[in-house]
Amino acid sequence: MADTLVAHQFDDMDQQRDAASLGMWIFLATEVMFFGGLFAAYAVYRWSYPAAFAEASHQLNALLGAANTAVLLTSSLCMALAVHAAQTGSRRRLMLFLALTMILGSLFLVIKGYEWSHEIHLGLLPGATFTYVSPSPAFSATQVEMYFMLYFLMTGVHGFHMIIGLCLLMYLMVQAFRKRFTPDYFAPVEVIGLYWHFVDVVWIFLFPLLYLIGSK
Amino acid sequence: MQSVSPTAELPRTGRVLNYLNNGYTARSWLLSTDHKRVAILYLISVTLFFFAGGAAAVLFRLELMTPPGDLVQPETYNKLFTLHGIIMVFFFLIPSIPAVLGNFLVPLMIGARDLAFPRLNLLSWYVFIAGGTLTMYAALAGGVDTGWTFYTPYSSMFAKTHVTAAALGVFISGFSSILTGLNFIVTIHTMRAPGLHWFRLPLFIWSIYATSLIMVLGTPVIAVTILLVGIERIWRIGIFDPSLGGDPILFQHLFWFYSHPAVYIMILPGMGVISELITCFSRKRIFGYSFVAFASIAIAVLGFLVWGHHMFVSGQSMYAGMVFSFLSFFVAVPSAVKVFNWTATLYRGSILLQTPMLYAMGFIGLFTLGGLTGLFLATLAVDVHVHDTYFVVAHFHYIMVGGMVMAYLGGIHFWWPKMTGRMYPEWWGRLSALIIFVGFNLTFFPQFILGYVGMPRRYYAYPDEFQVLNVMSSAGASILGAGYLIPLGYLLWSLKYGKLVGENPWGASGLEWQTSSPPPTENFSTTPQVTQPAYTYPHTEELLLG
Amino acid sequence: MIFAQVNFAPPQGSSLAPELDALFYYLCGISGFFTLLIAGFIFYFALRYRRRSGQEMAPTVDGSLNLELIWTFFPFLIAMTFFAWGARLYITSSRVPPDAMEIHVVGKQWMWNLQHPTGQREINTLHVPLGRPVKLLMTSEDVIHSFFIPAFRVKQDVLPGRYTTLWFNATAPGEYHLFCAEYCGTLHSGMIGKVHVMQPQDYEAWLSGVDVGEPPVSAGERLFSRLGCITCHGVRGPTLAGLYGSQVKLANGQTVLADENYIRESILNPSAKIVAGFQTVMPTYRGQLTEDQLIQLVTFIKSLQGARQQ
Amino acid sequence: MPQHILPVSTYLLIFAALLALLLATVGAQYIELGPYNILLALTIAIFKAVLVVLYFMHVRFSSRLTWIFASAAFLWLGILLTFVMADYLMR
Ligand code: HEA
Ligand code: HEA
Ligand code: HEC
Ligand code: CUA
Ligand SMILES: [Cu+2]
Repeated sequence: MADTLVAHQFDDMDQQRDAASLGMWIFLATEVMFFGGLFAAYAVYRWSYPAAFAEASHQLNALLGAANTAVLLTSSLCMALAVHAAQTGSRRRLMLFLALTMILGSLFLVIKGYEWSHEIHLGLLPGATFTYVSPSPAFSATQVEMYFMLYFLMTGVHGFHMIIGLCLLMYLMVQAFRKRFTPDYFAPVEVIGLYWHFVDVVWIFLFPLLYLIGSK
Repeated sequence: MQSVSPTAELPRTGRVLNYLNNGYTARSWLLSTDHKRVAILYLISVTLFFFAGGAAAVLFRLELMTPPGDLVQPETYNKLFTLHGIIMVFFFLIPSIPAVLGNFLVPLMIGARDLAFPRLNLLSWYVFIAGGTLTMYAALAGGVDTGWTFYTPYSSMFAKTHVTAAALGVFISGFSSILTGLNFIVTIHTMRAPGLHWFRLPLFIWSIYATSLIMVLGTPVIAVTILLVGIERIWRIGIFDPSLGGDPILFQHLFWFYSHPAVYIMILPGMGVISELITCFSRKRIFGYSFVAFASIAIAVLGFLVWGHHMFVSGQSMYAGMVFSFLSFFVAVPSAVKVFNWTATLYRGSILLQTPMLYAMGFIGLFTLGGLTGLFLATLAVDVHVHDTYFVVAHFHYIMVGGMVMAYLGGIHFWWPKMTGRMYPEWWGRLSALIIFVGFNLTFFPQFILGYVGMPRRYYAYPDEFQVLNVMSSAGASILGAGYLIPLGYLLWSLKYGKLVGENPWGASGLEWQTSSPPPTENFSTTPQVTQPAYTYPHTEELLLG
Repeated sequence: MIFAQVNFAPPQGSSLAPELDALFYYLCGISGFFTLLIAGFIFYFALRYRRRSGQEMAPTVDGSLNLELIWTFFPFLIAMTFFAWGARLYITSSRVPPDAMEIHVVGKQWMWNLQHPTGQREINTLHVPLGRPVKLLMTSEDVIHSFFIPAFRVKQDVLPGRYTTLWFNATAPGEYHLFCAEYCGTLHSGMIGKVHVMQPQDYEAWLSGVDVGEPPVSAGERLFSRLGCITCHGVRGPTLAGLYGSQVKLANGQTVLADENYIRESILNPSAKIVAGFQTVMPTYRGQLTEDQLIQLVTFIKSLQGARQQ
Repeated sequence: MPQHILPVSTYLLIFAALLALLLATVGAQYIELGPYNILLALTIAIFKAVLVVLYFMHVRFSSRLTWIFASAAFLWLGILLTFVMADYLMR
């Protein structure tokens, strides 16, 4: 049975597993650099427009941001436990934790979506819909718009990754349901788990950078 | 052609199943996950792109025959060199050796049945084609006129051409590059044949590995950068345009963070090919194997620390300029190490001047000159004068055309018998190598002088005193163009009429020569065992140097 | 002979040119040496050791640590001489002499607007006196351009939203090319002009023959009162006398040099750097001033002499 | 590759640490540290990320190769940010 799971180019299961996990790590390295470009832009403009960035960040709801961080951290825990369940061959726990991970992931997106709609409602979405007027002569609305463009882009790209992650989890769920995973073969769970944690790590940085500029 | 192979034997006349005759339908090609078939798909596509880019060059070299702009409109001229640059860089040179020879050879050279992720490999070709199609659409629907560098705010706020589509094309093709690089790294790490440890690998594998590192770590940055340009362009939200609060220099940083390392994507694979050619045609081990191997890694890593040398006059901080200049000279050292080791490999070799070897020798000379003029540019005060002049144009064509394209052609000739089972006509091969060498130098050497005298690049009209050198350059370009058409002709001819060859017509070492030509779909009937270092040829004596 | 009309080097028109050429020829020499060395060896080996029979074998030469060290170290050393020499010249060519005469340059698609300190304006031509350092204070109204005078061996990108500077000391009278070197759109290659280097007395004569516009300083002074700057500065805002070239203490504890870009930023983006001891009350003037007016304001503020008090 | 199975308690411990650090991040906002606020916030974030990477992602128990690629990613990010910011800080 193990043989059918090894693709023709590989010699054995171990080689295949190593390849999958290394492949995911390299992919995550590319992801780091992808977000890296955005972080560089963020660094430059935050340094150039400190006042505008602080002011803009106060428009966000830091409490929701913090709550969302907790949600995501918990989902990461669940993912880790799902991998643990796969390792120990407990299919029911695997499915349970996958489900919990997905629920928490979706909850994150719901909260984020609520925040977004609120911010859009306040006229903070850059472009034609941007209606923010600078309250102080000291900085311009353009600079605040710059912040929000980075904000929407970074959280948007992050959210996009979450959605992909949810699809992947869904796939795992189906596979687990079909009893595809055994303590000898669960590389997909592990590899997708890596991806999920990575998305969590990105948020760990986004939260203080976007929500917590300047002290309260 | 004298018989060069001690082991050459004609294949049995009965039909042996190989990757080429294993199915003839379009489907068997377009949905094949066989790395060798994917390589052929890439071969065909990059060849098309090369001639498209070359055709643009032919047109603008014609325009540059006379000082005033009289052949095309200025806007057309700008679209031509932009198209030329974009196609040649993103759709020809970056995929050339990695995606064609790399795809074909990496599994063969390491004794594997395929790449680690064959389906991903096929996907990367489709992604590449999607990006290429979009870019060609942008070109045909009206063109792009930003230069291949897409500098902001011109590209994001001012250009009225199809920037978004072209940029999106480049963005998409970037993912193809990432997937290819990822696949190679994983394959090289996990799928080497038993006994094939790192220091027994062919140097081509080392260079492909180094290239893949750059692809994986650099390409994502250009992807976001292009994304940001697109956003600024479509929604007019400030990111790089100063009138919206942005900073155009940031764009240049992000762009060159990728694009300088990318120039090493465009040379390292060539260096790998040269190491193979030099050793095979002097029937000798490479001189200083580990130095050549580590030089590739050093170039890849150091290459990430020097991007600011494209920005000496851009308005970046003077101190940043000095740091970048200083670090640029560090990259020169591993490059020099390679050149010297290749030369030393020839010493007391058993040298045969077949076509691939001619290309290899051409490569070394032209790369040296191109690289050394790179040092002119890395020298701060000198770059202030020659930046954005034809001196720069000459520099990079020496490396990219004189270096990489030569290496690519050398590699194609060298592995042609392996890929097709047939030999190209040697006499024609040497002739065209010679024509290309002469045409190349006539095209681009005058440009060094033009640049030093002060002719800016991307000029469609120029003062009269620059004409003589420009005419020489255009004349050279037509010789060069003809030189490229000859191999196209005879290689196609050889598909049907070329002499059939055995496993190893060159008497080369390396696992790829131990399987039949063309190789069977599964590459090897039994997984090879490796017991010797790379380039082990039968030899006369041990010779010790200092 | 056709080559009689080819220039192999640009004319030497500035004090920098001979120095730069010396460096350039040094680089050519080293490069020529290495290229010929490598090419020579390749040809020699290729002929000397060419394969004479199909069975011929070569000896094994694995490498040599000594040789590797030699050809790692010496190229590095040579490269460092390139760096040192190039950096030295670069630093001198970046330091503007304090007594330089200042000419303002505003680039836009596809022309150069220049203004002399005494108010004369020119388009795509630049008249300068011989033997006197000239500083160009440059900015762009749209995209990036680059001011390039090959005969002077100087080039500097001209950016929107910022000032860049460039200086030279012309040493030979004559007429030289002026090019835009950064691609800026359709007529990039048409954004060219001439630099006329004149004897000082000819330059004076030329100046007096041209329609004198209002000198930037006085235009700036009028703007200063018309825009209401005058109502604050000295009252709620810092006095600006002696500001230019001084070190300004900021509210966040850092100090910055008050150069043209600082003054420009203070007007367009006052919150970026708050002067220590003041509030962020100054309004931004972004979008209300043309590049010309900004330059006039900056020039006026620079002209305010006096002891800096902060 | 040998399997390394962590006990569930480790995961819970790490999770608790992560939540504590989250509280620390939020709490640090109420201390006035001027420019050091951001440094503090980033340091805490790095701690959190390291915990996730080492334990949830098992890097602590993985092959050297995984270590190399995981750290290379952050090293390269560091190169990008350092050199870009260096230009702005030195202008
Ligand atoms: C394959 C492509 C490739 C490669 C490999 C290189 C290699 C190098 N490049 Fe080049 N470069 C380009 C492609 C490439 N370049 C392109 C496309 C541009 C223009 C982009 C644009 O604006 O459109 C450019 C522009 C460019 C610039 C900016 C010019 C400007 O716009 O003003 C600079 C500046 O430093 C530079 C430097 C270098 C250096 C130092 C190397 C080094 O890596 C070279 C090292 C090699 C050697 C040094 C030769 C071997 C050495 C010896 C034989 C021994 C002797 C050695 C010593 C004495 C040290 N390049
Ligand atoms: C891989 C990279 C690569 C390659 C292979 C080439 C190949 C060539 N390049 Fe390229 N070039 C670049 C990369 C490359 N270039 C880049 C990146 C730029 C900068 C662009 C920018 O500024 O944005 C540039 C810019 C550039 C310029 C400067 C334009 C300007 O600044 O105004 C010039 C000028 O001579 C030039 C010439 C040539 C020539 C003559 C060839 C020749 O080698 C081409 C030879 C090939 C052929 C001639 C094709 C043969 C086909 C036929 C003969 C069929 C002809 C068919 C018809 C005419 C219908 N190139
Ligand atoms: C409402 C009052 C006000 C007006 C009007 C005003 N300024 Fe200011 N300006 C200030 C204050 C307060 C500061 C110090 C705080 C700061 O740096 O923002 C300042 C700082 C400056 C500085 C930096 C000075 C330094 O010492 O470093 C410059 C230059 C300047 N202003 C120029 C101008 C110009 C030019 C105008 C008109 C176009 C103008 N200001 C209009 C209040 C004003
Ligand atoms: Cu202005 Cu080019
Ligand atoms: Cu470079």
